[in-house]
Amino acid sequence: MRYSIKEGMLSWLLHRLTGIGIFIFLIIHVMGAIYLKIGPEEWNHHVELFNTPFFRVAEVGLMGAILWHGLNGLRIIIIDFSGIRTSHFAKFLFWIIVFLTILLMLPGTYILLKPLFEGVAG
Amino acid sequence: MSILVNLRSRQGFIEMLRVFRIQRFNPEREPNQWVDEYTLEVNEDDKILDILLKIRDEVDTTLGFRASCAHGVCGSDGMMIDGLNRLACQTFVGDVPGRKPINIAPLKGVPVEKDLIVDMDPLLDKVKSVNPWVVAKEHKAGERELLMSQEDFEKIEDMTKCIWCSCCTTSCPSLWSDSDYLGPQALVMAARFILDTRNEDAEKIIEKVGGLDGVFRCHTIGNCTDACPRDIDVTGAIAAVKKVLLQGIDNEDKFSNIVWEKGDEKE
Amino acid sequence: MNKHQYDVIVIGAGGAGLSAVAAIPKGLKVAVLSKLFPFRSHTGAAQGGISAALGNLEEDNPLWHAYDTVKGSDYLGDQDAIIQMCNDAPDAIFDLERKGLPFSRLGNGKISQRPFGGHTKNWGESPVRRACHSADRTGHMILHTLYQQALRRETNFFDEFQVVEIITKDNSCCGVVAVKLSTGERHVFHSKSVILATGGYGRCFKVTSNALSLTGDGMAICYQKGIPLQDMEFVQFHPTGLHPLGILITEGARGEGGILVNSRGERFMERYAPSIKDLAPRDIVSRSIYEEIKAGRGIDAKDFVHLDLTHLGRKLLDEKLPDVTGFARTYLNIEPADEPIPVKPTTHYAMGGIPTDVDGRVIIDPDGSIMHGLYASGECACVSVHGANRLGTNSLLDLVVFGKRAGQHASIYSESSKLSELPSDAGYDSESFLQQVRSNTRGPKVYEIREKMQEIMMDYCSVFRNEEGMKKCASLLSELREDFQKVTISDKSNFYNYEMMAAFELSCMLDVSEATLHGAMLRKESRGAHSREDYPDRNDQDWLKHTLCYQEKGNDPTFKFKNVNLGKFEVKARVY
Amino acid sequence: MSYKKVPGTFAWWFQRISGSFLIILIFIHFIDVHFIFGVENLEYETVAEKWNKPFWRIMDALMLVFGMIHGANGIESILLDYKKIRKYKAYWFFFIRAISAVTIIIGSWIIVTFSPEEGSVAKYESPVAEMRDESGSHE
Repeated sequence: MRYSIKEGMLSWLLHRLTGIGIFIFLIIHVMGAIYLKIGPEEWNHHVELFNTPFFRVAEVGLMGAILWHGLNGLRIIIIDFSGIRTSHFAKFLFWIIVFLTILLMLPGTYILLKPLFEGVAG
Repeated sequence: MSILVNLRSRQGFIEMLRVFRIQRFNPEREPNQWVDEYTLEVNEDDKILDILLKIRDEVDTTLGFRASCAHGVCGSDGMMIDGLNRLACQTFVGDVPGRKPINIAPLKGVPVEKDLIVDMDPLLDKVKSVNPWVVAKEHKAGERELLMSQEDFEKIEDMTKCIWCSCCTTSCPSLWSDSDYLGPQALVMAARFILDTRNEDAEKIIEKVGGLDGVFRCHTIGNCTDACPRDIDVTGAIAAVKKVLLQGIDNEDKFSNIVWEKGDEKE
Repeated sequence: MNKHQYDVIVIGAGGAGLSAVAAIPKGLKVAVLSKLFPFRSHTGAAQGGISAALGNLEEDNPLWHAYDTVKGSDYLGDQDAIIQMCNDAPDAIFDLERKGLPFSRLGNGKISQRPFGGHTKNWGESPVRRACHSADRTGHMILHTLYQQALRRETNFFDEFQVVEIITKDNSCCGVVAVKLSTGERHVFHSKSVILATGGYGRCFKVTSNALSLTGDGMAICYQKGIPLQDMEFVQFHPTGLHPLGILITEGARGEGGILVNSRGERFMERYAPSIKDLAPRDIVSRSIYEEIKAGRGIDAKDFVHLDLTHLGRKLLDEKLPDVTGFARTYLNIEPADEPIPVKPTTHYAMGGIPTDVDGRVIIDPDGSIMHGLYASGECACVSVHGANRLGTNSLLDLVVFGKRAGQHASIYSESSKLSELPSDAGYDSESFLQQVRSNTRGPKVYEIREKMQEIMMDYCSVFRNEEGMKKCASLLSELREDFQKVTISDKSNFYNYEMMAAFELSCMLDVSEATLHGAMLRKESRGAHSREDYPDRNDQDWLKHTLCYQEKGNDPTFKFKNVNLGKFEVKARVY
Repeated sequence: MSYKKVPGTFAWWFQRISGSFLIILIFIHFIDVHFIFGVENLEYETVAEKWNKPFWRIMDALMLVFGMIHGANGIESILLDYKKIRKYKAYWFFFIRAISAVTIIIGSWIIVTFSPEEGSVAKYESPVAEMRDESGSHE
């Protein structure tokens, strides 16, 4: 029989998964920067990748992961240092950051995907 | 394996039929765990513990679970009911909404001995390992109490409520993945004795709660606080220990360790 | 059979047992046996406080405390023991405080105190604030503090061992036989002295504030070995048990200002105890509640009244009575700050038990002969500080003070004596009992007998008793005892066999119920918690004496009488 | 009196500090990539222009160092939660730390030693860069 997943455990699971994902992305990202040392043409070829539709959509995911990880990190810091009774406060913060993540995702997604639609329109 | 019985609960009018799915384990009978189903006529406000007692009395006398005070102050009957750790004597049929079966399983993360009985020794060893006691000067005749302010009492009051039911420790995902972790219960005890202004051995406790199995394995998940039947702010207590590790203890108390002699009763 | 050797064995790890452990020097080998885990013991359910004349808030005096206790006991308490207890009380509190007990504090850093039932100043003038408390979970704190200190001194704990027999030889006790619950193995603990601290027997009654485990085991195993039980007819009913579950609502709720009201909204205690009203001793309040119910003034004409805390305000309730308000919320879905709590009397405490002297030594006859090496303390013992009725908070004081004294004396005794040889038939009685239960094939189940017994004890032997009802009860009880000979269990294994344990506990409950019932039939007067409808008055001439109840196998028990130790305080009528 | 010596305290504290910094740094990074420069113009000369100012080099270097240490620290704390992995803790930790060390070294080597040849910038001069230069000069 499984333990039911409530707010706290869900945020912790997401925090771990997004953390691992961001870490791997960061490594790949830095390794990609080696093209800068190889030469201008190679670099420019590399950054064209960032403009592909697939990468644009993937970047929405990355942004979501970073937003969640960052905001949840802030939540943990607040829980650790505020000294406020945690039980309801932690859940309240959880829903706050769910709201904030969605709120910030909306303009972010628009910015990220705008060129795609422009491309389709154009 | 599934047993279906119809039983009338002991109290009052009958409102509905509910199915209780109880996870069983008996190494003498079968090497693996299995689930038994019991159908009972119950009320919304029947305690889960009463239902378990009823089943043990009248249907299957081999059903194993611990119980003592039956009103939430002894902490014997911690178990996983409907996916959450709680005390069976504080959980009611109505707490599991709808008509779905009520799942009852032993606490997770510790070895199961029989049915709902778990091995308490690893849990107790964890608590014992943090020196959960006050070390103050022995009381001599003629001396009165050590003074302590109401604020200092309130700082530890929440944690002193702990009844050692282990619902918190066994709800912690960090413990499920690694049984060596000290766990919330031990850390609450550590917090209670570190923050107690009368304790002269607080630093010994501080040395014990750091490290690989210690307080930093807490990831602020909060399952423990949800599970605590005594409404202790478990995660908050652990955060307090972390803060002590970072900043040191601040026991600059106006009363700390003043012994009040019988002679100076007049103020 | 596994054998262990120790200097001192403590049976029961509640407040009394652990106080005894704390008093035993480290050099002695100590084992603590408990059928639960020590921190599950029922001391943890005590709520209101532990009284001591500290005088932190107003003038107080240990002698006033002693006077209140004597008066509360309806003059049946032994006055030397009471004065001893009340004089030791302040030091016991300070000692507990040094051990780490977190008492609630006053603004000046001293221990906070609150008024409690029957505690008065100036020889009964007005209520006094005497009960030291830690919110409303004082017992919990005492239990845990003592357990923590026992861990600190590295005591050997044997958790989940059910003691089934004490081993006696030539008027001395040389050990116990216990069954390990998880394996069913029998262990013999051989020792120089044994301290019994096994608690009460509230589970003999249907409505009780006591834990499932309080089945009078310690009393019964002594009773079966020819040791008498003293004053068993006195069973305290706590006036404010949550209706209908019987869960305790502390007297501290009334100490903080709560009042009892009937269906007309009257504060009826003004009529029964004009001077201290709701803070009258428990027997008086319990009887008053029943009088109100009999007169048809129970709420909705049913069998309960209301405890009104609404005028105290939410803040005070959350601060001073967090647990009991929590119980009301959890179990009845009632918010005590907004509506009154339904309460009715619930079986709470056994004043009687194994007779002991002030050092905890078990006495076996009216002359005060002693069973060497056997000690008892706590609720299972009867030093007779509670007499016919215990005052609130005195039980915690009893177990701390006399637990400590028993521990001290037992260690002195153990240091000066040698291990005596075990008799060859050690453990024979319990062995044959368990074998018989296991071999029965057709007969009633354990719970059937237990439920019947709880019902008849509640119906005929609770707050009000009369000859007719008790005679009926006695014949029903002896029928149940006969049925019990044929009791069958379906779980024959040795592995966590709770059914076997329940059968053993039932045998103990039947024994102590018998002693209680026959004691109540014998005592033809009303005194303290024992009130006879057919003998409504106290009779000091014939009955100012303790009863000692001896078991006769297959027959009704026989009784001997022991004198009450009077002295300092004169026997007077008991009015509040 | 401080107990920073208790093992784990520093890692825990650093995780919170670096995390807070990273939130700010990554926010700025998002702004500069998407608003100041634009993802579609991340050509060689844009980078060259950006890294002309030491401010951006320091920013990126900080993000790299904090990000990798924060990440490695986080992964280590995840690994520590699993008893089976902890048996081979030394190898795992070496592996994780080696990866982050290599990444940090490569990254900072790129950031520190990056010096675009004048010619290559001129060769790849794009209209967009010009536009930005003009808008810059308007201020």
